[in-house]
Parts: sequence; C-alpha cells; structure tokens
Amino acid sequence: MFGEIFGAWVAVFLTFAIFSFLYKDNPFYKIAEHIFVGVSAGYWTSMFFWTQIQPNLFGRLWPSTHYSDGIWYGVYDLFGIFSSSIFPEGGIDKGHELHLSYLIPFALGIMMLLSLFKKLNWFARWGIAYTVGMAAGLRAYGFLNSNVILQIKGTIIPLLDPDLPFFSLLGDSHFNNLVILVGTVTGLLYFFFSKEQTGNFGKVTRVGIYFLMISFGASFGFAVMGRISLLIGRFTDLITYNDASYHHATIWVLVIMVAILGYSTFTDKGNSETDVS
Amino acid sequence: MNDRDFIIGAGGVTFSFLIYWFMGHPFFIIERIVMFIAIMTFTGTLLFYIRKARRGEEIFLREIPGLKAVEEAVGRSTEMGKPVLFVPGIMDMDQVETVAGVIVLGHVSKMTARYETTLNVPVSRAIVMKAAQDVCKESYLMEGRPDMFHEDMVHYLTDEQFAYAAGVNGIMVREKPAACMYMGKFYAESLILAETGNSIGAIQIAGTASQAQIPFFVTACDYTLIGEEFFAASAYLSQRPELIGGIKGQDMIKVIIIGMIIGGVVLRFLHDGGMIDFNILEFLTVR
Amino acid sequence: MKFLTDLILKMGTVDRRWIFLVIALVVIIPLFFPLGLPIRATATTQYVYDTIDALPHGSKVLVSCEYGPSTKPEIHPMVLSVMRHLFKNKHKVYVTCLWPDGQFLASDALNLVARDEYGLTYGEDYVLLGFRPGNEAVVKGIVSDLRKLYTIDAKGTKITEIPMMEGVNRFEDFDFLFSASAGYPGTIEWVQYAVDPTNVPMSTGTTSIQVNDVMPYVSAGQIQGILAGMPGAAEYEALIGVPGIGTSGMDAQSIAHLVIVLFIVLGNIGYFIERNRSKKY
Amino acid sequence: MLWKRQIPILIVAVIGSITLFGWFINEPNIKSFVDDDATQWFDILASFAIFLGGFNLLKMQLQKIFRRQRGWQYSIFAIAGFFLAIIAGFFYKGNPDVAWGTHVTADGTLFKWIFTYMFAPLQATMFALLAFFVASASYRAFRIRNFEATLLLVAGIIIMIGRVPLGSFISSWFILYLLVLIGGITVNSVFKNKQYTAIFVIVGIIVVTAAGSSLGWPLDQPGILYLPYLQEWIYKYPNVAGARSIMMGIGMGIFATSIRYILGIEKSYIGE
Repeated sequence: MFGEIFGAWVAVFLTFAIFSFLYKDNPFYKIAEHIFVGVSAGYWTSMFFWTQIQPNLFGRLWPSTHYSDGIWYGVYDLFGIFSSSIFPEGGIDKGHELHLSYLIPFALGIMMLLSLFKKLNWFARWGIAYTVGMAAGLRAYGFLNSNVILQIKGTIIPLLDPDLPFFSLLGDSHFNNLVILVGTVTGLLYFFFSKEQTGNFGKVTRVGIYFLMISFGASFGFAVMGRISLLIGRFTDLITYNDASYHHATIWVLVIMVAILGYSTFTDKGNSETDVS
Repeated sequence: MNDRDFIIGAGGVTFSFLIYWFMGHPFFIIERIVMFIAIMTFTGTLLFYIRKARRGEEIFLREIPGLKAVEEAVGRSTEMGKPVLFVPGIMDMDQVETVAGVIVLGHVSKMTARYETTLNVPVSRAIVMKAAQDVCKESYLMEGRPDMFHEDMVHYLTDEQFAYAAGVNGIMVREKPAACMYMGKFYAESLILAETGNSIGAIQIAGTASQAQIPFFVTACDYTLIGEEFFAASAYLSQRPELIGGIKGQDMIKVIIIGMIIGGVVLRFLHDGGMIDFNILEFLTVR
Repeated sequence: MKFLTDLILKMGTVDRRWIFLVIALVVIIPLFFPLGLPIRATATTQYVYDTIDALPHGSKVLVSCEYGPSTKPEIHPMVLSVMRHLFKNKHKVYVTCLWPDGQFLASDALNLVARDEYGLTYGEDYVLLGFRPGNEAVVKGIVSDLRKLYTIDAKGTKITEIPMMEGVNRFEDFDFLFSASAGYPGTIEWVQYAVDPTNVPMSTGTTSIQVNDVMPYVSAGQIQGILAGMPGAAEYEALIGVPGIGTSGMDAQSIAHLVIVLFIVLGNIGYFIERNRSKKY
Repeated sequence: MLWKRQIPILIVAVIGSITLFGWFINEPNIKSFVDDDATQWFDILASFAIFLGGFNLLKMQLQKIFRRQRGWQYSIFAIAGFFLAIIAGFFYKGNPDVAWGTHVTADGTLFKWIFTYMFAPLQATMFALLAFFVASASYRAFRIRNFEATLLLVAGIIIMIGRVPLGSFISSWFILYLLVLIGGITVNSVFKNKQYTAIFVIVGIIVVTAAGSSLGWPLDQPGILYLPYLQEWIYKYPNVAGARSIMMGIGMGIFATSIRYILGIEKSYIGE
C-alpha cells in the first residue's frame, strides 16, 4: 500500500513537472524530461532482454532438455557463476530444442555491441545488413500485396449491380463508388512526375489534389480528436490521484509547484531572461 | 554492366524460371502467382528505367512549386540579411525520409553559399549531424566558398523529441530566420515547429511523407512537398540517375496500376453481365 | 465595428499561455460537471459490434494489444468493452502484444474484466500470451507457427500445459482477431502479414491519428469495421450498455472540439481583417 | 573493403531474396527458415540494437557530466533513471514469489512499479502536451490562405464536430443559415456591391426560413447538411479515396526501395 501511495505522488509530480513546460521551460520540466530519457532506455533494455534474448536466444542455445556434462554446458555453467538468474542451473527451460544455428544471430548481436568502439564501427554493418535485407524481403511482399494489389481490388467497383441504389448518403451506392474510383485515380495521377500538370491533365490532377486535401482535413480532425482524448485521460488520472486514499496528492503537488514557480518568476523579474520556448 | 550482360542476365533468369515452370514447378505456391507476376513486372519496369537513366538518356520531371520556392526563400533571406533555418526531421539515417532530407540540404547549402547567406541546421541525431556536415562542406567547396563553411552551422541539440522541438523554437525566436525548411521525418513536433515559424513571419517550406503530419504543414506553411513529391524532390535536386530513373519507373508502375483499375472495372462489368467467365476479383485475391 | 475588429486583432497577439489555460479549463470542467450528451454509434463502430456479436459461442478470439500508456485513454476503454462483449458471449480469449507496454495494460484489462467481473479461470477461458519483440516478424511468426514463438505465456507457464491452447498452433486456428493498435507495429502489420494471406476475419480499434491510415483497408473489406479513437470507444460502450472512461470523456471532448473550431474561426477572421487593412494602406 | 562493404551488400541480397521468394516456395527447410528462424534472428538482433541504444545514451550523458557541459546537472537524473530501471530489471525483483524472467511483466514487482508510476505518466503527459499546442496552433497558424487549405480546414472541422456527441445537436438548418451567410460574403467579394449582398442574404434567409417552417425544422434533414451524416460520408468516401491514393503511393515507394536494397542499387544503409 505504501508503494501505491508513494507511486501516486511520484506520478503526480512527474505529470505536473511536464505540464509546467506550458508555463515556461523550467528545472522541473528538465528534471522530468531527463528522468524520462533514462528510465525509458533502462526499461526497454530490461524488457527486451527478458522477453527475447534470455528465453529465445539463450533458451535455444542451452536448453534444459539437452543438459549434459560436456564442454558446451561447461561454458554455460561458467556463465551461471556470474548470474544464476539469467543462467539457472541445469539449462534454460523455455520449451525449446537445441539450435546451434542461433549462434549466428548471437554473433551478429555481439558485433553490433562491439561497434560502440570507434575502430570497430563497421561491425554493426553486418547486423544492420541482415535487418535491412530481412525487412526489405518481408516489406516488399507485404506492402505490394496489401497496399497495392488489394487496394486495386477494392477500387474495382461494380457498375452492374441492380441492388445498388444510384445515390445514398451513408450506404454503398453507385455515386459513392464513383467518388472512390475518381478520387483514387486522380489522386494517383497527382503524384505523376514525368508529365507537366497543364491542360486537361492539369485539371484532372487538380481534382486529385482536392481529394488529397479532404483526406488531410480528415487526418487533421482526427489528430485534434486524439490529442484532446489523451489530455482527458491525463486529467482523469490526476483526479483519481486526488482521492483521499492517496492523501490528495494532486492538489498538494500542484500548490507546491505553483508556489515555487511563482516565487522564482517573481525573483527573476529583474533579470533579462531570454529563455523562450 | 552493359546492355549485353544485362540482357543475358535477365534472359538467363527468365529462361531458367521457364524450365523450372515446365518441369512441373515443384514447391511453388501456385495461389500466389499474381503476386509473383506483379513483383517481376514491377521490378522489371523499375530496372528498365534506372538503366535508361544511367545510360544518360534525358528523363523529364515536372516542376514542383515547393522546390522552386526554395531558391526564392533563400533569396529573400539574403535581401533581408537574415539566416536560413533547415530542419532535417527528428529520425535517424535509417529512415528513407531523413536521407531524402539530407540530400535536399545539400542543395540548399549550395544556394546559401552562392548568396552568402547564413545557414543554421539543428539536428537531433549524431549520425545525421555527421552526414549533414559532410554534405554542407561538399556544397560550399563546390561553390568555391570553403571559407564560409564552418562546422557549427550543423549542430546537434538532443535526441529527445520535445526537447529538440523546444530548442529549435528557441533558435527561431532568437535569430528570426527569414526562411524555415522542414524536410524529413516528423512526428508530433511538426505542429510546434510550424506554428512558431508562422508567428515569426518566416517563409516556410516543408517536405515529409508522414501522413498524419502533412495537414499541420499544409495549413501552417507556405509550401509543402507531400509524400511522394518529397522523395521525388531529392531525386530531382540530386540528379542521380538511379534516383531519377526510379521515379520514372514508379510513374510507369502507376500507369500499370491505373490501367489495372480501369481494366478491372471493365472486366468486372463484363463478368457481372455474364459476357465472360473470368472473375477479376478472384484473380486478384492472394492467399 | 472598429472596436470589434481592433479587439479581434488584439486577441491575435495574445500570449499563448492564455489559450493553454482555456483548453485546460474546457477539458477539466466537463469532467466534474458532466452534461450527459447522448452517444450514437457511427457505421464503422456498429460494424465491429455486429461482427463480434455474430461469432458463434465459444469461438477462439485473438486480441492483440499494441498500445502503451501514452495512448491508453483512447485504446484501453475499447479493449475493456470488446473484452466484456467477448466474455459475455462465452468466447475464448487469447491475448498477444506487439508492444512491450501493451502487456501491462492487457493484464490490467484481463484482471478487471475476466477475473473480477466475470470470474473466469486463467488458462481455460483466457490466456495472456504476452509480448515478443520483432514487430512484423512476430505477426509472421504467429501466422506460421505460434508454438515456436510462444513456448511460454506471460506468467512463464509452458504453452503445452495450458488447456485452452490445445489445437491452437497457428493463426488460422483462430476465428477472429481484434487488434487494439496505436501505431507501428499494429493493425497495418496484422492486415499485411496475417489477415490478407489467411482470410481470418479481423476488426480493429485504433487511435484517432491512425484512423486514416487504416480506413482504406476497411473500405476494401480487409478489416471488418474500426473503432476510431476515444469517441469510437464511447460508442462501443454505448452499444454494449456498459459506460466507462470513454463515455465520461465525451462531454469534455465535445466542448474542447467546439472551442478549437472557434479558435480556428476567430484566428481566420483576424487574418482577413489584417489582410484587408494591409491592402488599404 | 570486402568486410566493410561487399559482405554487407551480399548479406542484404541473399537474406532479402530468401525472405521475398520464401513467400512463394513450399519447401519445408526454406519455409521453416523464412517463417520462423529468419524472423526470430531478426527479433534477437533487434533486442541487441536496444542494448546499443542504452549504452549510447549512457555514454552521451556521462560525457556531458564529465565535460561539465551546459545543463550537466540534469544528466545525473537521466543516469539515475537508467540505473533504477536496470536494477529493477536485472538485480532486484521486489517480489520474491515471482521468477526471474516473468518479473518484467508480473504484478507486484519493482519493475512494474516503475512502469505504472514513472514511465506511464511521463509518456502519457508528453503526448497530452500536444492538446495545448494544437489549440494554440489552431488559433495562430491555421489560415485559409488558398482553396486547398480551405478544403482541408472545412473537412477537418466537419469531422471534429460531427464525430462527437455535440455534433448531433446541431441542426442542418443552422448549417443552411451559415451557408447563406458565407454565400453573402462570396457575393460581396465577387460583385463588390452592398445591395446585391443584402438582397442575396435576405432572400436566402427567407427561403430557408420558409422551407424550415413548412417542414417543421427536422434536426437531421436535409441529411447532407446534418454534421454526423456529412462527416460519415466524407470519412467513408472522399477521404478513403485520397487516403488510398497516398497509401498506394507509399506502398509502391517502399516496394521500389526494398527492391533497390535487395538488388544492391541503394546502399545508403552502409553510409553511401
């Protein structure tokens, strides 16, 4: 319970410290920002180690199912002296078989880490090359299939469908289908670079840009919506932490912080501070 | 690689595939044949135009208004005696957009060298800083003004998104650049940058492919290079044949796609009308 | 008239901290004094509801949580509502996460809905498979062989020892996918690497900002409906009849939108006045 | 040069073609590599890359402290935060009942505490800041400087109002009156004649009022002007058309870039 109440106070402090940036750039904000940078780096590192490297790499190199007294597990036991939490006695039991081919990604990974040294800078390239190659192969297919071929399919509208009304505002209709067809084709033509956008072609591409603008308008509306939602979520949390069971953390932190910031502004009045942000 | 080698290579691949095919194509997932054809056709188109460009054939690219405005903006800064600010996005060099932004920077720095205008490039990644410095140095050398180049024109602020945005804002408010350019990958900070630039009355030109950020740039900047336009911009300015050829190749793929859409509508019409058996929708369904 | 135009122009140069204050107030006040505006489902939300409602009882449903604390206000209420709907219809729920923080939020949601509200048994009615790094590679892994990727669940139990995992070996063994996604990796990767190649139906709930990236898939029938941001969550809450965070946020959301629209209009009036004046002189 | 240049290019070419053509080949060995191992290797490498990022951060912050650069005091907080998370991740679970490995996800551990009370509020608040910036930008920067920008802002406003509950209270007749006024402004700027404008506005108001009272002012009729319907139409049709053309463009761009990587035409990933 103490952990929870203390946590609430920490959370409230950090929240207000970030919000204080709206007033001006100040030490509270800078502290919170730096804590954020540090904590998130450590957080990701631990998270990825325990969900990937330990179970899926070490778990395949030294699975408990193949545990024996040979040299291979001798190496493992040696590691175990340093950290019995990462390398528990008797091999790692994550349900994997022994796969020595995983020494390849292990080696690439170690090379990536060694690239921190200036002289071995290029060591990272092999790992990056693997990542790039793998992503390129996967993405080329995925994007071509879902973003191109299936979108072509989605744009092939039925002209001959007796059940479809000609006009209907909200349901499917011939008119709405045509809007999609015309918008998609003209939009694609707008991104045509090897032809001057003049004359009739220019008129067509103008239609295309109008469709793009409507789409950006919708993106804009949704972006505003999302940002407001996040703010609502933040305030809801702050209201929760203002509960008596958290000793009214929100209001206390707010009052103290405003007092300190106000005081510092008051005393700084004479200095020509040009820290604009 | 000359033409003969290319044709021999391409022909060899096609020939061996045909042999494989007529041997009963073991292990081939036949349901995905459409994708296979698409990949082969599109790759072929791309390669064809890249090679064409490399051979030195003239390839026409239309003018992009935002790009023309770049030179005007630099000119205006010169007249007013104010600096030019260039922001190459907040992501690292592994993003295609950052690379494109740095290539554009190369051309902007050539202009500032020519006009003797101050250039200011705050960056948020160490690797981008190195790359941007190299590019600017090269441009100033090529314009014969190495005396005007100093490494600090490209400077690192911080990796953290909002801290970086705040830093750039500070620069804008203090130095009041007459032209601000945002070319690269942007996230939520796009809005903060464009708003501040707007409030100091600078000419603003943006270029990005981040769809969610384009609206903020379109509304707050004078010119915006949208999505593909931005990639084309780097090809356009760089004049590197493989990039220009690639743009032309992508244009041709677009022609194929539009042809497929319109042809598909016709085929569907014929199918629905009972005139042909071929069902285009089924054909395009890949499992 | 002159007074009015001067006032508008003067407001144009106002310190932006006043604007910040206005926004803070219009969001906070409705949270304390709700108006209770009625919520009406949009077509895409209704589509998600109908799709889930039509699943036969006891279907195996994969729920994938791809969001973190930064987007929790938008996505979390959707996950809660969809889970309530799924458990009410007695489906088996399998939860995976493509984002590491998604796992915490998913386990919070399961604890709240499955354990506390419905009193279901872990491993028989629901299971938290947890997070694996690798983005689209994880999706591909689930499609080809789930058991190779997930040898253990989030609690460290071996998959082979979980009763409800019997007969579940790959993505095609699921009847439905719901992706609660806040970006990359998320809905788009599920569509590209899982749904398009296998034909398993899916619905999605996304952050507002992502809606437009996903809409073409919905329109082309690759996705069965979409819950769009916090309003989408509120609509789903209204459909299943259990109001939650989404519903309570809608008043604040409405007012804040209205105020922002007013800001845009006022700002533009000022812009026009200024432009006309500079033309005159 | 071989090690630094040729081998990386070869790796990309080989791995890229295997993963690309693996989609088409139904041979058990290749399939199991492409579907499982290749992606697993990728995952493992991604995890190492995260480590690299962590070390990089540590290096930079430490440098800042040792060189006493501006604001070095704050770097202490960054390093403290990093080590706090590392300690919770590797050395101190905080809950003896939980096994190593599951402690990063289970309840009641120090790691989870850091997530709930530090990481989550910080990340969420950083994003919530944007609500304020969007408001200020909407007041100061979003100008209808040309037709395109007008289209964008109008579509945005319709979506914003139409999607929230408030939108369903705005009668389509109100929008009609608004349209009459906007029409009046247009007439005024085209003809520059106050009489024409006045006539247009008065006639418009009379027509709308007459139509409204004869129909009994239904809230959602005519449907095309009722914001919830209108926003739904924009969202499902013109918006999808525009978004789809961008999506196809991006899809093609990524396909083309990937192919260039695999064929070794593009080598920017090794800094060329």
